[in-house]
Amino acid sequence: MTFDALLVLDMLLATLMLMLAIAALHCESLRQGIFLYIVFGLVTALAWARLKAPDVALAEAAIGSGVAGALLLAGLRDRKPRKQKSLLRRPAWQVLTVTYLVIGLALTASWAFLDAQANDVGPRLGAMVQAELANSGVSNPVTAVLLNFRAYDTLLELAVLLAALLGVLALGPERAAPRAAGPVVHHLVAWLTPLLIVTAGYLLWVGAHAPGGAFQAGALLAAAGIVVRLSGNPHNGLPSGIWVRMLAVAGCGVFMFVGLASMGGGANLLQYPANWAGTLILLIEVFATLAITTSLVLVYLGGQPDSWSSGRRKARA
Amino acid sequence: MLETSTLYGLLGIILAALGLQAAILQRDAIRRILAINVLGVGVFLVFIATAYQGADTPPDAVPHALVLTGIVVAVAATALALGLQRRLEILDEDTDDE
Amino acid sequence: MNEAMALVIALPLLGGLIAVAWPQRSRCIGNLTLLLNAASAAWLLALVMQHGAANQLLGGWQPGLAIALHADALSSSFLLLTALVGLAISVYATRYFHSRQAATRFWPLWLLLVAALNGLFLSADLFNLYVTLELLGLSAVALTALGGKRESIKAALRYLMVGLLGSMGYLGGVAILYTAFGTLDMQLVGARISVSPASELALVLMTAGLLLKTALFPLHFWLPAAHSNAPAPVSAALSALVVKAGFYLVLRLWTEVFPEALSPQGAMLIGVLGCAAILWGSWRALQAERLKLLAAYSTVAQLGYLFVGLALLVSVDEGATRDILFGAVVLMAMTHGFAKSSLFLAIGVVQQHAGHDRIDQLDGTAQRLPATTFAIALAGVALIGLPPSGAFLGKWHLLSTSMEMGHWLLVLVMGIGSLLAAAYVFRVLGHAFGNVAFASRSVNAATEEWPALALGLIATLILGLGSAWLWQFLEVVA
Amino acid sequence: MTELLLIASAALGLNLALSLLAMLRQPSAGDRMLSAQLLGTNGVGVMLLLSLAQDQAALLDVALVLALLAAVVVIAFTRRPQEASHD
Amino acid sequence: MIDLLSGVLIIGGLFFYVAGTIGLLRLPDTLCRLHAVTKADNLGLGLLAFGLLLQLTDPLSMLKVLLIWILVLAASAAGGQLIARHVQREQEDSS
Repeated sequence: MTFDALLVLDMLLATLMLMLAIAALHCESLRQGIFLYIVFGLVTALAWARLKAPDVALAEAAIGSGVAGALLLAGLRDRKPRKQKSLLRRPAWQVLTVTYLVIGLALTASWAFLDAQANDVGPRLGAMVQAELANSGVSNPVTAVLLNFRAYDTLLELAVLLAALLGVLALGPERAAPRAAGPVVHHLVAWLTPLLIVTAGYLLWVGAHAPGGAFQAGALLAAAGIVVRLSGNPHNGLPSGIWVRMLAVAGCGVFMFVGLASMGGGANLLQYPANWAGTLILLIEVFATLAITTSLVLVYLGGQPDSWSSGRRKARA
Repeated sequence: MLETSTLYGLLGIILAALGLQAAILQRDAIRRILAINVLGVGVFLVFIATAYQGADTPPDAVPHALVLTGIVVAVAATALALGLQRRLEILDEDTDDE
Repeated sequence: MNEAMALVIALPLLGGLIAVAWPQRSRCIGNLTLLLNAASAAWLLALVMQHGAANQLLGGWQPGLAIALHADALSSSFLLLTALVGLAISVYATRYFHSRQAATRFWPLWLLLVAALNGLFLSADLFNLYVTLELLGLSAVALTALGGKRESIKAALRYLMVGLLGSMGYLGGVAILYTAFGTLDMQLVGARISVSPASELALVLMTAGLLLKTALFPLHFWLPAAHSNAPAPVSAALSALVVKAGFYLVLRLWTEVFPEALSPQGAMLIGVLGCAAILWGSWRALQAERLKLLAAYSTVAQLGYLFVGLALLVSVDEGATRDILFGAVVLMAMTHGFAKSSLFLAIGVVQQHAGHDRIDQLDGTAQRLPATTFAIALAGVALIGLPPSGAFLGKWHLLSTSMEMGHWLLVLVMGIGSLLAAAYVFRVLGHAFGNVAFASRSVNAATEEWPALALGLIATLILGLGSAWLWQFLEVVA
Repeated sequence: MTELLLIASAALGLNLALSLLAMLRQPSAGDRMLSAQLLGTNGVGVMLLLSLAQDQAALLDVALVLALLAAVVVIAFTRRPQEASHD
Repeated sequence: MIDLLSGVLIIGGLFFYVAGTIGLLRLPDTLCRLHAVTKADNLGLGLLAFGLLLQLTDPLSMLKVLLIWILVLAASAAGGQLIARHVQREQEDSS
């Protein structure tokens, strides 16, 4: 009985995701498409929850659907009205060829996936994670993987975020801020912002033993910055000059520093001393959260704000 | 009976295919960004489906961590693409496209 | 050894971070970092030479759970290539970016790009490689966009989309592999792999994604625009290093992870595409009106040689012939890296002095910029594959193996490719040496000109003369 | 009880699909925002039910984040840029 | 007993959710829909939340559920006003 109810839910989620994806990618208006994509993110978060991946669901809700949605909406506003190039204006033969090729690829992939599933390899990495979890310094296995077992991935991921940030900053000045908002938005922002910040702090702290962590917390803090910006406030809650630049590199920098420092005494890169692991992970996560927040907020601005280069020059200008 | 992980894995493959098709065929940059993101979700779904080991066993944490990393990377790429698109929009103001 | 590997990864990354935080000093930081990076890459190479290949399990966890770094002859050779080319590009870039703003934008991204390359060459973990690929892709795109013109931004956007599709293809393959074999470590996957639909499809997806990033014909459509519209130092890095990263990965995957799953038809297909790339790229290079476009199409053609080499390599059984071919392919990749970066830097000098890079208006360049013209000539020698260069020996072995195996078509294609390359190189040189009555004084701007010259000399002389040593190194250590 | 929760969450999911259809039928800006809100509330409801059905307290946090981000998205939808808007 | 009560509450919540959606489908103009739909939805979530509260034992979780409900209430009140304002502005623009 239980299984059947679950199957109904599975089918519903699958149908919704497919319909939403098709609609988002092929509907007439781009605005509608972005809206549908945000809803697609919401349903995806439900699917992650259903598959017992609460960490991923949190990240999807906060980053994949929330921050990415805000980014896309801002990108849509940059759009000049004359350029609503509509979809699929390609010749029919192109559409058909590509579609058939992709269908062929998908069928092959399904066959290969079923074959892969049938291949019994015994215990996977998850079993190793469970076995070593006690030595990792945290009790949430996903955090253990992200910040200890596969910390190097996360280190480079912070560098990826930094590269995207630098790329956006190099493209010119930031977008104009929205005009000042009315009292309703101000009230909403006034209580939403602290709530976002508190929740972010909670997620950061809880990440050591339950779903949560630096990325989710950073995304929520960034959402707070974005909301403040949306209310028409020219400030985005970030410091200026050297401080904002330090914040942007802090995540990667502290991480690398800890990684190198732990090599003392002939250990490998990122091999934390066993009884310090928990503390070091928390330290890294705090700075990673700050860096993620800074990067996401700055990226949302769409270009380089005055506050990025040093404050003095701004006074001169 | 259809296994849960099989169901979601196949769903992921179909989503990836939808994203791929739209990424090739669509001409609009923002629409392409959406398509690549859908493609990404499809691939992530294959990972998470692989990690799922039934209702009673805890899932494999490694793919979860990989997908978290992937989500952040996808957002970074989306942001860069939107920034480039915005710059193009500004530069295009006087010249017509194509 | 652990320290050397950590240093190679940490140095450019830390340099990039400091350059972000302290933009006023980004030039010094950049040059210093690349200098130290060259030293540590040389150190790592020396260690590999002495002690053989080595693994490092990051975090000290057991194999499989930890991300493994792997340093062997192949990776340390590519690291040294990156370090030397990177150093020359840095010296050149110090003078190239005049405005302070452009400089502060260039250096951090450039250091992140070097960090990505170093990370990629050392990584032995399939998912970690995806992250390094994305870091490489995003920083390369951001650097391309520094050109600032509409064409640059447009090319950068297209480059980004193509790169993302490529890395998604790669990641899809990784997902299938993890489902089938339950691990991400390259060595472990290589040991567990069997001929099955899953591994075949993973091979196809990963290779296709990487070929898209490496721009093998017909997936090269994005390359000429991106490489020819970026600032000169960036073009050099893109053509010499970034596309090589994709090739390096295909080489590793095919020889170490997938040799079981590889079919002769697959190798054949890659060989045919490589031939098409040689012909098409050389032909378009001959027709190009701008120097940078010529260099970009020449990259398309040169990548063709590498993939022809790869196709031959995997169709030969283990043994002496295979080792020689392996060395030839690596030698050609490295020669092209040095030669193409030399060419792009020299073109940059010409462009800044003449104000354009139209080939038919280059007359008198040889008188005005003798050193740079010499660098172009040296790079040309390596691109054609004339005797003292490393490419000559590489091509020689490719040709002789093709003849032994009876692939006469390959011999023909490589012959035509070399003739076309000679034609486009001499077309440029012909114009450069063209006499003009009012030839102005000869310019001698050392920091601008010597990086290209040094790279050209490495490509033609050092790699040519030292190739025996490289073969030995690859054979003994690998 | 678990069955009830699962069936309820499936029903809510169906409701989500229906409100999506309603939105697609009337694509005026106001209705779109309205359904954004509605979809957010629906999603929060499903997440809460799943949390209890699968006995995963962490999903409550996800529901909380969803509720917060739904508010953010509604603001993002209603704000216009400084220059004349091009809707 | 508790199971029964919370079951009834949850089903009641579902009822209001569905009613809201039907309103969205059937009511004639945007402001009308806005009015009906936000009310019905909040009530739906409220009943659902109380149904769940009866099942929970952990005080922190109970607090979270309450917080979620209040949050959605407040957000939809403010959001409703924003949307109404937006609709008004659009009508002015078009007339």
